[in-house]
Amino acid sequence: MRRLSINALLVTLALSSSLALAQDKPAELKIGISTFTSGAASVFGVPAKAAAEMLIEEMNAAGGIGGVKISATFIDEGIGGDKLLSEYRRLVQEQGVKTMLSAISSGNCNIVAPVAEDLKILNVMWDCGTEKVLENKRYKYVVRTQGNATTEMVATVLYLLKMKPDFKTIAVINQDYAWGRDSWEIFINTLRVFKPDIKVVAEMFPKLGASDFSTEISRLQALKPDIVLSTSWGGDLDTLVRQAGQRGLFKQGATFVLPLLESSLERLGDAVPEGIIAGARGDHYWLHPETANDPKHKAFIAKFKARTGAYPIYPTYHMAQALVGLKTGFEAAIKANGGKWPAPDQVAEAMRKMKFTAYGREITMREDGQGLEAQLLGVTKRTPKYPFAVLDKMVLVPAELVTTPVGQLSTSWVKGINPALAKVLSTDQFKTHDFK
Amino acid sequence: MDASLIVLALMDGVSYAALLFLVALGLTLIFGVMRILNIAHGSLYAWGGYFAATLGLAITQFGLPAWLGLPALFVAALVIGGLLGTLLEWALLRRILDKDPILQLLVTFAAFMVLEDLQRLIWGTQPVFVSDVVNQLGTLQVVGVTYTRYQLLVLPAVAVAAFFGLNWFLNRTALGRQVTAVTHHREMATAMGVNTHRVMGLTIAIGGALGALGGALASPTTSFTPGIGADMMVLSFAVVATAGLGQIGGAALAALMIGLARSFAVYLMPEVEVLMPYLIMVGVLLLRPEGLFSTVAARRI
Amino acid sequence: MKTAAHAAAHAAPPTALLSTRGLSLSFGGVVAADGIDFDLMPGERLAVVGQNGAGKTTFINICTGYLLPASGQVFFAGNEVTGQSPRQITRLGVGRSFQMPQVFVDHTVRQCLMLAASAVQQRRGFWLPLDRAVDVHEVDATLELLQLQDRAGDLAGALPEGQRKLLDVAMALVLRPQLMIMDEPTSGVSSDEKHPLMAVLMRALDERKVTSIFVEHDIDIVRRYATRLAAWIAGKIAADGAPDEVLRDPVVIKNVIGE
Amino acid sequence: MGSPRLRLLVALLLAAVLGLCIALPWIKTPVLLALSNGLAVLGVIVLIRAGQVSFGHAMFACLAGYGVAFAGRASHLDALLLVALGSVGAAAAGALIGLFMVRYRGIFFGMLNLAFSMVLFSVLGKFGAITGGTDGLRFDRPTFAGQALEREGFETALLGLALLLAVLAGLAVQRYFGSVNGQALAAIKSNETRLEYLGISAKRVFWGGYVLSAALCGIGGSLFALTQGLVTPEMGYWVRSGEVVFIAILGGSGHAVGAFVGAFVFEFVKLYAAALLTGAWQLVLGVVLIVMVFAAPTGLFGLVEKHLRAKVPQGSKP
Repeated sequence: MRRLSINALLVTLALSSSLALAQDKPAELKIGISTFTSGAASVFGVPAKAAAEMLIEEMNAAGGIGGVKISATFIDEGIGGDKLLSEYRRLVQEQGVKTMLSAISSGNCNIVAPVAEDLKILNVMWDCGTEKVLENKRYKYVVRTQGNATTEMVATVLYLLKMKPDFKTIAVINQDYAWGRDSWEIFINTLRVFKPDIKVVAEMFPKLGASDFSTEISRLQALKPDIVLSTSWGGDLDTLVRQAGQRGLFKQGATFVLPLLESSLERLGDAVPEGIIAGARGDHYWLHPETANDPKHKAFIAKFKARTGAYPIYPTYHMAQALVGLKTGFEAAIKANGGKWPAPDQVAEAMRKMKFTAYGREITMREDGQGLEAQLLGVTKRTPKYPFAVLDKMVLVPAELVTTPVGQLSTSWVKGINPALAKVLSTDQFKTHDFK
Repeated sequence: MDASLIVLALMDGVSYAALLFLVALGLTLIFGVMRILNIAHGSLYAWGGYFAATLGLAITQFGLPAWLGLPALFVAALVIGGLLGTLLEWALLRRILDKDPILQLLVTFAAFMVLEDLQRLIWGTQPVFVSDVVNQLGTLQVVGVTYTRYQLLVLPAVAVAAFFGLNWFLNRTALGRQVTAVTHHREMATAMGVNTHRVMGLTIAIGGALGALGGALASPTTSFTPGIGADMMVLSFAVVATAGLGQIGGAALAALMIGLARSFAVYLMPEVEVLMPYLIMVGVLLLRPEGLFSTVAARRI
Repeated sequence: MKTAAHAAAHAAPPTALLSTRGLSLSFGGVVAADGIDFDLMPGERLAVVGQNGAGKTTFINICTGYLLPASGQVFFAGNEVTGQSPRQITRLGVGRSFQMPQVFVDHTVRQCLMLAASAVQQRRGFWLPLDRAVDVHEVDATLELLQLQDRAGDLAGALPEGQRKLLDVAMALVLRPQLMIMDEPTSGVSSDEKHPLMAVLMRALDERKVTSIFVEHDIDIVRRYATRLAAWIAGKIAADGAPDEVLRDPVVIKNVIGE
Repeated sequence: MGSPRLRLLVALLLAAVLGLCIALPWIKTPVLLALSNGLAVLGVIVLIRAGQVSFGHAMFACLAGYGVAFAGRASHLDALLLVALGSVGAAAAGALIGLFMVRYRGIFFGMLNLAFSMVLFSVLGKFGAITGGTDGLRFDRPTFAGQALEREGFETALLGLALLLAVLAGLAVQRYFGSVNGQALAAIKSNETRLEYLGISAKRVFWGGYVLSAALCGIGGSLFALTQGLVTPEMGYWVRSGEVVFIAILGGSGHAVGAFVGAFVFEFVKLYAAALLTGAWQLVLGVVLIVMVFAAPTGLFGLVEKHLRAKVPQGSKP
């Protein structure tokens, strides 16, 4: 007992910068951000980090959040889940950070979410897709400011059905890890609702980071499926697309569905042919049909390009959503708290009720902490304007249609989707925006 | 699985085995001479690939003739492999020859970690990839399936050339014989007046270049990302161990076994594809503790 | 004087401690053992001479189970031991020392002996520290017998060659063997050390009543210590008998002593 | 275990660790991870005694971890039971795999271990239905000695357990090194031929050492799993095994204490390297290791040891 009191004392000393008592505002708002700066996923982590630094500068220049400047500390998710956990706790219990943006990797989200709950600090899951984390357990302190795997996959299925209504066979080639496996499960279960007689001719799961898809490609050429799905990302996706291109796989008439292609388009340059169905993991794209000309967005794109030499990709937008969401949530909480600085649970509470807008349509948060974010999909198109493919025939699939309702499990929900939903494909909810 | 699929599996297996063999060849050669299993060899593969890509980009940027692409790959391999290899040998390996084998392994492991980060600092984290070479060479049809000439002709050709070239060098040339002598019995070779340091320097340069060549030849078809070295490392371990350390012919066969097993697995039971190299390695080692081709020499007492 | 051919007629005499019948083994083209028939009686002290490559060590390696003969049999104390492992043969009571001493270079001299002793002595629990798991008196006795007591605390690896040879024998002697086979116990030792070294070894063997075989090049030592001498030529026993007789044999003089 | 000064040092270290954990609650996690790592390192040190290094020993930590996770999910056992279960499981696996391993030495020993661990790694990742795939298995915080505790309390209890186990394991290993089998194990490194010519079965001795090392890795893995409440195939990846050997050399393989000294240094160097120069921590570790091998091949503990040994009793060798 005595130990505990000493303990408590030291904690409060350590945390004096932002006291647990929700009274006077702290000197600065310390936030911790976990992102990949090493390993294959740094493809996403590094641009997102750049975006975070950029946006935090802007926000601070504009007076920060509720008049408090933000100071961010970054953790490398590449050091592995266990070290991440240590570092995470160090930030919270030593540095007195009470707001964490974590993580990119779904595996890491699974690690940190329960810890945040135990430490009673706010954790914004800013990029990870796994729907399970919020469906299997109800959290008080954990929210997600973007869609999840279910939203992404169901939306992709609907878009596919709109673009290519009749097909009989499908083959999948996904990375062999949780995302690759889960996304396929959601995708095929959803597809079976609309096409009960769909034939899966090949399920291939080359290992994460595989460097040679030659055999898989040969097999696809031999099988000649109507649809080829791959939810791969990063170097794996690049390699797959390039090898497929070199082997003439794209010319064989199969429709490719690559839900994460948006993040590779600029890198892949002319290796991407026209006519591939591509996703953006949410409602954002630097040529967004509705916000591309919005000055705020334009400024963001220009600044980001100047800073990193590349156009923003989805992780940078997810980072933006997390930060904007955080700001909106804090301000709402401060208001609700009668102008006083809010405690993490108050912010988390506010974030569950808020609506906010980053660089796409408005995002609505649900009471389970899940964000309802529309899904942008399109078909690749080559244009003289850019040395790489862009998205055409873009559709913004409303999240409400394709997200598992609160309290239900995606695995069972997708199987129960009403086939009548296919009707919306022709409504103007599914209006296509051409590339201009 | 009908005949045509078997043909396909063979094609893919062989072209994959070719790359694997080149990397493993370097590893096993270096082990033969230095008795050190160089874990940093994986980084040589990665660096070779990255540097080749850099050269490829340069060629397009400075509008140099496109046919330079293919030779550039070899240049890249020689430069990186030679330089990095020699640097490794000079800075580390030659200084740990008489150390405990465990420490030797650890030092190369450390070198691997260092190179891994340096590579990220130099080439960043975005996937790197230059494929003009492949596109120039064009494609050909096999049982109705398109293959690139590059993977079907160039890769195996290079592997075979490397194999025979190295054998010729080791058995026919004076310098090569010295290398062989050191491989068989370092002390005796030194006693016979072979300049062991020179031989080692040479070997690791060649071995390194082979590792880098594997990477360079992979770069036109593979996106290079951080961490790509570690995977190739374990795979070439598997090849070398299966073959028996220092066994060049063995490495060729082991690489083929693993390459084919892998490609057939993709057709027959994709789930075990990743397992194949290790299953083969375990299986072989359980039956032949020293690998396929080396024999247990009874200790002279 | 009996010859190999002559001996072949008889079966192994029941009283023999070590016998071989028709031992043959060759490496590639080199014949290292060529149908060796051989009997060693208890109490004998046999010296083995022969030029390098004559097959002396191969013979020892076969008898102690390190090598498997292509054909032929080995008997120890009346039982066939052909093809048994060194471990099994050692347990039957055959001690061995090596041309290159096989000691535990990272252990102290005393630890080496205690470890050896632990192999034959009843253990009182595997968790016991080495020095409490073995009969220390036995160890110390053996140390003194081979005059190593002053080096007890040193690392075996740090010993000079002569003492390392002694330790090599000591480790085998602690096992209380009936037969001790020593492969060139005085090789690698300066000539003026040879005699004292042999003196210590032989006294030790006498004290423990151990029958012995030792390979030796130095004819003086052979004359001084051997009760019987066998001369190896090209995997055969060319001559075998009383040292003086064998040393007078012209074949031996020509091929072994080389004058 | 060694000289009175050494005992004093260990006591001081323990006190320091406890003090830190009371002062800075966040430190419990890294300390727990360091301790569980240290136990695994202890296992590897046992094999290094025999001159053998395994590049797959993380597999035993991994097996134990999954054992804990499965048991924890299926039947809500007590943390203490889970640790016991995981460790026994790992030991059993070690006993089985050891039957093959005793025939191998040097590189091939390392390689075969590597191969086994990679098979396990891939299988765990593949068959997601049972193993939870690469996301691994999460399990709820179990009771500790019958008490249902919050994270803080649970970690404190776990920390106590880990410290206790670490000390016991350290003592046990030192005792083992001094024992007949331990000395025979060390003899495998210097001269297996002589062992055979003493009538001692090198294989049996080595098997014993292998099982012990697997068990130690098992204890470490179980604690690791309980600390995270999650197990992933990564626990068994070959780089992990490499790290463990790395730590053994860093801390010094001559003495059990070295394992834990190394584990702590490693944990915190990696933590701060990752925090301060994001994306270059591998470089730092690599350089550290190279410097160690050349400057202090006996490891950190080797540096202090000579000052500690005021006449160390027989058995524990330099």
